[in-house]
Amino acid sequence: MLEFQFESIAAFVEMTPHGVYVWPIYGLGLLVIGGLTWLNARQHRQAIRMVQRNLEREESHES
Amino acid sequence: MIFEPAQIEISELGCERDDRLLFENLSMTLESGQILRVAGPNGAGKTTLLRTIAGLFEIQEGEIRVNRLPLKECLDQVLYIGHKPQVTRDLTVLDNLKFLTGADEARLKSALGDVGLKGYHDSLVKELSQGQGRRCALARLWCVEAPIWILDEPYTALDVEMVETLDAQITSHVNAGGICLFTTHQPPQQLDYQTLELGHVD
Amino acid sequence: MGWRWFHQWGSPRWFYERAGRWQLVCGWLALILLVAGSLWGLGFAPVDYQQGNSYRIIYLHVPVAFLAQAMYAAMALCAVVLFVWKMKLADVAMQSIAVMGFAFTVLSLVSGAVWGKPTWGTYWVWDARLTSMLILAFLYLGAIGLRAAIQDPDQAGKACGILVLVGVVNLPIIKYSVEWWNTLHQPASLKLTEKPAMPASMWVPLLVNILGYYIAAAYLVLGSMRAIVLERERRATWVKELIGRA
Amino acid sequence: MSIEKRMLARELKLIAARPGDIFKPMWFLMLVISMVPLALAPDSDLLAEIGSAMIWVATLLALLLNTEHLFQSDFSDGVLEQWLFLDRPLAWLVGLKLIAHWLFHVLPLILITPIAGLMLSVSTEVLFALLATLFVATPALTCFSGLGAALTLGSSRSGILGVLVMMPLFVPVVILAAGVLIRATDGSDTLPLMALLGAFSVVAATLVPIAVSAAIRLNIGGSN
Repeated sequence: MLEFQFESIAAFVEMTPHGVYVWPIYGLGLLVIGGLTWLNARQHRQAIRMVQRNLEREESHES
Repeated sequence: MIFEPAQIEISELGCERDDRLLFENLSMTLESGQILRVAGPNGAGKTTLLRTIAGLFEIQEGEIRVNRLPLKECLDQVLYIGHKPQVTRDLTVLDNLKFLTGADEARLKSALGDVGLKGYHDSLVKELSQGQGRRCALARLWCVEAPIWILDEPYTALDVEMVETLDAQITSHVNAGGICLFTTHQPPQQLDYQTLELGHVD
Repeated sequence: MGWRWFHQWGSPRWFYERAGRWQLVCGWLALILLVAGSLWGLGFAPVDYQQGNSYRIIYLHVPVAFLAQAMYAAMALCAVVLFVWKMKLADVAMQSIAVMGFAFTVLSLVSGAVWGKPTWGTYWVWDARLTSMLILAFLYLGAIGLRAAIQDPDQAGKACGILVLVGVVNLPIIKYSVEWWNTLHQPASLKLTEKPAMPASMWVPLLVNILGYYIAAAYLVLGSMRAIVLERERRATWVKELIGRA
Repeated sequence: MSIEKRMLARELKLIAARPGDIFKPMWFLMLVISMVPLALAPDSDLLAEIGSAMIWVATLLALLLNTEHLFQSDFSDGVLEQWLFLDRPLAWLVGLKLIAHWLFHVLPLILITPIAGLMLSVSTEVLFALLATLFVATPALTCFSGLGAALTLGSSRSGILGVLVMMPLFVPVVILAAGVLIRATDGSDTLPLMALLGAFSVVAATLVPIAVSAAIRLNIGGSN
């Protein structure tokens, strides 16, 4: 069942004649999932920074 | 006319807007014959409280019962006048009131006379001045039979004479067994009211 | 105050702390499954005798298309929870799922189109599935746009909830009508039908990837929900304590 | 006077006060229809073939155009919130408003489509089918676009968002109507599809006002 279907890595990449279609799609999938992960992380960082700024402001008010 | 004895029971009402706590654990009972002025600085939640009691805002916490029934079932007993004009500019004074009150023409015309808009019934609201528009909205107080009045800033844009007329109407309403809640920035001279101060919750 | 207490799911703090761990688990699990499933599908699954290697796109396309539809249903479920139990976390979930669901819908549209090129010789046909997927993308966009247009987050959430509920009732009607329309207009030869008999060596990696993408979606939604919870609760004491300590 | 009569009377008076509200969508419809031969070709066979579909789409757009602000002025005047104190369920009042809107604003639009049909050389049989589909389908379309209008009430920068949000939901209606028109062109039986379209319209007209009233209540709860 687990037998590599291509003769070489080059043939795997080429995937004649459909490599041009297959690989970019997987690249795009990676890009979407990676991009969303990055966006989430950024939003999270921004939220933390916002809370920190608020805390600093409150401290400077109290002192 | 005389109203059946009415009662508004507010228990542990709480409200938060835009992450700000406006009021919390607000409990009180209003009975027939009572006038309550809701006071407090701008942004203290006066309008929010009135609109909550009028059933326009969903209650966030607590409960409001009118004559022991949930507020939602008693909205036809409420007359609410808010900041917005509550009249349609492209309709005549009479058509506006007809739609909102369902009262007959004779009664509406006499109400218009009471608020000093005699002879204006055929005018379009957009032809009236701001004060006259306000009077048109207030004319409903003379032709609707709802025991509970909730008036948000009713004195805005009124002249001294109209203020007196309004005070007299509110007094006769509560004497007939009604309840009146209102907000205002200038405390009225001729009313016998209690005050609820908002804006001290922390 | 503000968040109505409704067992643990009503507590944003509880969610925020737990979700961090879940997210980590989901992330790694998804990574392993997706790398395994994709490599398996790309390199080890046998070549399709009709479509050649281009069929290998299904290892991405099919899971993503499943997800695109499932996530709309999940969003509707969140809307029900929001209206019935007034649980604000459901609204946060709705907001996250809308964005992720849209992304997956676009991904499935694009992968479908690219698959279509070698298979049918054209990027786009008005096939029933493609068309209803396109409509689904518009429905997601509506949910995102409506939320963006309303300032107050609570109100935006409820408006979105109404829209999503109306949408989910309509979705099957839209699907059936599009299918019917398609048979009305299109010669059947262009219909996209999977061959029913797929050997295990082809569908096992597909199953792995379906699971992988579902878990990846959970990972993404959890991550985005955590960020939104933090943002919305920024004035709450627990947030200040948590971040002040760090 | 009952609340129902008051609603209808008010709507009629508003139309008398702002007659432009009725004519602008018709104007729009005729303009769009005039653009078709200009963009395509003045070939009457070609026009006849696509004419009914063009008219359908143009009517749909015109309908959206005049439903977009269905509740806006009543909402900003504060009249809409007074509906809550009327002795009827809000969904019922919303339904009345939608019926009045359909009668006074959508029906006139349908009634001028035959002129558009003549301009695009649509055959008489297809023209009748077109009128019938519009007649049956527009209640559903009015309800849905009313929902779009209600959902975006509270947002000041919504633009045509209400339209964008609701358009995908029109898909089944458009498809069924197109099916009727195709069958009418073939000369085959259109009745089953018309019945389906009618059923969709009836169900939408019954259920959507509930969603609209929820949306209105929501927006009233958000404004001061």
